[in-house]
Amino acid sequence: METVYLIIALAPLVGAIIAGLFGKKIGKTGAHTVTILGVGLSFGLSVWVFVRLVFQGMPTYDGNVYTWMMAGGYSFHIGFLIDHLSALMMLIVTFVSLMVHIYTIGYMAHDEELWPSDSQVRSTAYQRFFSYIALFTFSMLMLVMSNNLLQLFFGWEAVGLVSYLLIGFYMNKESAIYANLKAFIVNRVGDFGFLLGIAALFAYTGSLNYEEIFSQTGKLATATVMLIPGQEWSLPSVVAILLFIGAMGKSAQVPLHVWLPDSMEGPTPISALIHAATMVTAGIFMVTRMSPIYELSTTALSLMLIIGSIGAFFMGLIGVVQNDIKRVIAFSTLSQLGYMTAALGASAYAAGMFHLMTHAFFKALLFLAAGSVIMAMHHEQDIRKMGGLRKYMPITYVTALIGSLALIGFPGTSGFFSKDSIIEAVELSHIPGAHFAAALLILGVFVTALYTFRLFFLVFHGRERMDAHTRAHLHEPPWVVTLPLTLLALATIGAGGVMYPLLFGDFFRSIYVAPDHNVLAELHHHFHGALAFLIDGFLAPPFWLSMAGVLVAWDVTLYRSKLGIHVHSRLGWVRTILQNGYGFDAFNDYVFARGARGLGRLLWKAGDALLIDGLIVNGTARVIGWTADRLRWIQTGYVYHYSFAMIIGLLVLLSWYVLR
Amino acid sequence: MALPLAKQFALMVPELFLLGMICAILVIDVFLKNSQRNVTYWLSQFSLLITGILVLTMNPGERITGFDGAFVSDPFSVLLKLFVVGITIAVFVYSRPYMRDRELFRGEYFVLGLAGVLGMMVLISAHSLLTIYLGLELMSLALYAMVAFQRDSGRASEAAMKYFVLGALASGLLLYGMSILYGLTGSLDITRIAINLAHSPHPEVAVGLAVVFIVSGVAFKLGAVPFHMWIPDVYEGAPTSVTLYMGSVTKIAAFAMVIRLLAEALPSAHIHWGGMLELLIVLSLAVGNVIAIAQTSIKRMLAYSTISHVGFVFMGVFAGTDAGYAAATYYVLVYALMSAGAFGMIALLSRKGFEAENIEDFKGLNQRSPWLAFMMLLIMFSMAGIPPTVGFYAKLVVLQAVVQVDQPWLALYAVIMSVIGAFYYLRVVKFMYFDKVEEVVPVRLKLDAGILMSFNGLALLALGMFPSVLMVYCTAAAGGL
Amino acid sequence: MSYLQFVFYFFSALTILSALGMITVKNPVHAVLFLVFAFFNSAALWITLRAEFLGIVLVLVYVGAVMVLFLFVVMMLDINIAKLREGFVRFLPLGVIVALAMVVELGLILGAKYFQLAGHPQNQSMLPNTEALGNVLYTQYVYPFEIAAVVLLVAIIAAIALTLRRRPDSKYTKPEQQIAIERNQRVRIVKMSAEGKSK
Amino acid sequence: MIPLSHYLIVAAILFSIAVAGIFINRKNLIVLLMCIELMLLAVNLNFIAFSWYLHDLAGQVFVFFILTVAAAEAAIGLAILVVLFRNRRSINVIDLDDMKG
Repeated sequence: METVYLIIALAPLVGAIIAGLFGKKIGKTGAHTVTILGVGLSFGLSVWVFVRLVFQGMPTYDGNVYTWMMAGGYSFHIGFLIDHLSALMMLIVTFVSLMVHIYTIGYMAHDEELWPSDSQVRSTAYQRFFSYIALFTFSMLMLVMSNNLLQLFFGWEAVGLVSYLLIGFYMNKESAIYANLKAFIVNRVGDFGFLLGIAALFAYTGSLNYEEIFSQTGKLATATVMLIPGQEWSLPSVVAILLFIGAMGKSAQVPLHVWLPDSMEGPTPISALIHAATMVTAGIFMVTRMSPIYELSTTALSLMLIIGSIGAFFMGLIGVVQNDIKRVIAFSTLSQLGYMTAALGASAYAAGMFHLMTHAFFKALLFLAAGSVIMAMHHEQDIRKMGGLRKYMPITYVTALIGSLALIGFPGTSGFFSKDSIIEAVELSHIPGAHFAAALLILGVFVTALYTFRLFFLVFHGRERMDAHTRAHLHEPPWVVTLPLTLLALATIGAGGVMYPLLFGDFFRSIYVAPDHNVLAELHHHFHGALAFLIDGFLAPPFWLSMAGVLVAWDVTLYRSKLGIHVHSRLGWVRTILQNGYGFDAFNDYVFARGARGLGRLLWKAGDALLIDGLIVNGTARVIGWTADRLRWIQTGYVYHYSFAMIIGLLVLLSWYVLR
Repeated sequence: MALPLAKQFALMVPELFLLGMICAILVIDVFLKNSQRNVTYWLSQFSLLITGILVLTMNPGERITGFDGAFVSDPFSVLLKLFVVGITIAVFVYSRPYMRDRELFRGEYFVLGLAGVLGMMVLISAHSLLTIYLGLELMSLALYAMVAFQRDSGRASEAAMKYFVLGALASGLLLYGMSILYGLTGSLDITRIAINLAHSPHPEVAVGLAVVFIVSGVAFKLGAVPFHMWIPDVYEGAPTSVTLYMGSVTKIAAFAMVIRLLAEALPSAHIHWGGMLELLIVLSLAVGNVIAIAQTSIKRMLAYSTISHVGFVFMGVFAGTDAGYAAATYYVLVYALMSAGAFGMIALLSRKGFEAENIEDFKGLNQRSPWLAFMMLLIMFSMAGIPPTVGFYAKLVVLQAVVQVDQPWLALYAVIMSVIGAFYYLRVVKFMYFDKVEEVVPVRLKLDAGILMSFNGLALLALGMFPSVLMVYCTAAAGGL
Repeated sequence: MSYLQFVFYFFSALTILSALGMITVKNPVHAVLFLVFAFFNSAALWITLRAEFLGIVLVLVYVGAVMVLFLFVVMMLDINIAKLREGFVRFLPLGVIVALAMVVELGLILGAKYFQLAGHPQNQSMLPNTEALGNVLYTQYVYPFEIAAVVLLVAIIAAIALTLRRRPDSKYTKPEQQIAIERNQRVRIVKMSAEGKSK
Repeated sequence: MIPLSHYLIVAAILFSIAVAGIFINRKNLIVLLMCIELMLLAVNLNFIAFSWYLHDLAGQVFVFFILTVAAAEAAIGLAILVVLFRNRRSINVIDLDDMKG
């Protein structure tokens, strides 16, 4: 089996290397063939592993394949832990990735047109893109298949790297470079916490292997750490919060969420794969993986609950006022990630993972549909300039409808099952902050429906607001685009009902939930089969709230489209606040960015002057540079000074160590 | 104990072979015309290659001493000899075009170079004070002559003179220490000295006296502050091909001397030399890293960087544990690789009538040759200790060894100093990648040198990713001391 | 004071004085001569320690060859002596202080009781010093002996490589060509009509 | 009898004189080379004295090799000196400052 796992992880890497290094030689067709073959192989094997593991009862695999280094009694390995959790993640990652690969053939076909004609990288942009997404798949697989924190961290950084490369894919666009930088810096903040958390765990348990760490939870539970003299803090809380800070960066939780909307600068398939379906859920996955640690700290759980629910509600609100099709979906992603985090906070890890899976399908679907629209609209992304596309793009229309229904949790779709179970789990939770969180999550349902269908109606229904030239060229994209849409739509409908059982029982054996936190078990008591759940769903408040949301959306966009303007003028300030994203960006700009820029300029000047002409102007570097210049004088060039230094050194050693 | 004489000679077959080849090359070279000098070159490379193979095949796999304890063959010596021979091959490859352009491509250069290698091998296998001294002198004499080899260069002869005077002074200090050690223990044999010091009481002060002089002597050869002053001047003044030679392989041999003298002969005096090394480490890290920042000549910059790396090597020795010796061995081997690459790059970029010795000469290297620029990037990253290059791992194991003997402050200090040091390495990278040159002179690169440089650079990356490949041998070497 | 003690102090004093002389005199030729003198005296000191062979080697080989080489170089290089001595006095105090500090520290250690071992050495072997050395040199110390040979070889190569200069413009005769000369290459018999007698 | 330490102290004095000579002398490189010879002489005296008082021949053997090496060293040192003089027309120590900093 070890070989199979290695093939799963390495097949995309091989594809990436071939496409990246020999892109010019093998051409476009060669590049996408080789990467799709690689990812396809991984997907096939992942399905096989999943089936063997889940349905045929193959035991969990936990083993090391290579000893990376042995140092001072500690050893660091590269190894795989393949249980239900990672098998599910592998399935999601390879499936969505495969869909995106196929889709990209169509989406990027005419990508050169977006590059300036004198750009050097223009000719290989297509191959480069395929190389990147295959590389991403490899990194993500390493992340989820890892059996230790070091390898997880490696994958974590590697997916981050690919993400930055892709956000800044159009390197001649200034906004892309800015977004790229923003994502980089914000993620560094998160990674810093993450690294500290790993280091703390390593310091206390002496290992980075999950198995070995979790075997010491008993010891960890009572351990305390003194960060500030006189203040003893519970070690599990410190570790859990530090690790969660890492998750906040990667999974874009408030307040480290600011990079995600801007990351939409990258090509749309990337938004689907990396910034919606897989990479951003790495934080959720990591917390789930570390559940035995999180269960030791109510503080950390409570924090996650509150941060998650705040994100779920307030980020959704921002989505209501966005006009860029991709940004609306991006804020929706933030909101949904909030739901997942809240589920984790309520100890409903399985529900979080379930929502992660369904979200991966329907959000990828929505993004790809949006991409299809963008393609048809000649890279116009403003929804106010769309409308009535239903006629021209029937397949996109139907699949987008399925995706939207799933997103708002319409009973029967996969989103319904996962989101409803999260809401109910949070309602049942006793962790501090649960009531607050539950209220926000339920209100969030209304907001979700509002922004989703506002987008949907504006794009596909109503008056055709595009110019004549665009309208003349509107058509359904080629099959490489519609095939992934269809497949994802099928997954979106089917996944909910089929996979529902994984919520309960011991599907995720590696997840540990403390008995008094186990809300899902409680939920299980109320559960009488999927059908009953479905019927209940029609009667529950979330359904009515979402229907109200759809109605309002219909009302303001189609029925009384003037009303929108009216409301805008009355409640302009609300809109301003929302459009500015509660001022997070402005705040960051003023405090961090400007402060950091100031600091950066200081260091830059020092560094630059030092780097460029060897003279030092500013800051610490100046002191060092000054010292360096002074110390240089010692080196006079005279032999007698040199020998004098040697003899003085000798005398000092002699006097100090011998005659003391 | 005493092996038959034939078996004793069998231990040193590689050295004997090399000596035979030196004599043969010396004679053959006389009959060659200037245009046939390549024959000498290939003969030298062939000798080194066979010597390396002999070292491998004659490896006893255990610790055996011969010639009344004057010669030892152990895993440590085999590992170090292999690196010395291998890196010397690379050094000769890198320096061939450079020497040819400057009319230095003469038989004596290779004879002296090979004699130096012989000296290093003797030094690495030395197991008595006498053979340590003779090996050291054999190596140093060849080096003095090589530095002065560019006879019409004032700077080269100035560098040679400085090196010679200070080197002889250091030899004198070392000898004085050896004489005191001999007086205390009544033996020249390393093992007997160690046993004698450990088992019969000796006045602390007298042992300390011997240790001070010995530490001064070895500190000079490696180049630790305040015995470092020769390094920048000699590195700068010597022809780059010689700097390349003395900057890489001789450090390995000098390190072997440190291990033989301090770790093997004087383990019981660790209390003395530990403290002294600490002082040298603190000074070396500071002086090396700080002064390097103010340099404009890349040869001088690398010379100061050598000093700071020596600080790290000494940190491993300072720990005084097997893990520490293994870490120091690892570090010095990696350092030799890096420094061969860095100086080799300078030699390769130089042309007839042009020395690429200023940092500015690396401007826009990425435009001229992206691949070489990438190799230099790897080398600079490795020297700065940036993961995933091996330099990072080398620093890590050394720091770990120091932390394990309860010296976290020293480790912290070293980390801060290497952060300062990262500055000037990255400056080179900045010049290569972000500065543009008006006229792009393409780099003329021989195939063999190009392949070897790629191998050299990629080895730093590969070792960084799979550090245990080499660490295993270092641990075995340190365990077999 | 016994005879041996007298010899010891006499030669020690002379050695030290000539060493001091060496580093202080102006003329480098004098300095070399002072060093030669120091070598002679220390050879005598070595003989008081029954190291006759080394003492004689020091005089014969070292003084006879190496010091003569020094003298040769000093005289070969045309050095302006007067210029060489400027600024000497300025640095003397520092040198004296450091040297004194070193002597005191070394003396404190060496003069203390640690190195008082075997106050009455007896002549352990009946073999003459030369024979005893010869016995071990080619047996026990054959390995170092070989290395020393290589060291000398390297020194020869280095010295020649550094200093040998082939002058392209130097003129010299080739004896083999001189011998192998044929008559007709050197003498040409020219027939010419006799000149008319002047009137 | 003369105590061992007397010999050692004489050697120490010679050694110190040689060391002082190296950095007092700022003008003449040849004197530097001679100081090195003097230093080796001091070391040799040490070895011979120890050899005698320890009844061990190893010290004398060591001296034998030091003399050999010192001769070789002197030859190379003088060769470098000659090369330097040809390039610079000077053996003044102070003139040796092309490289510094």
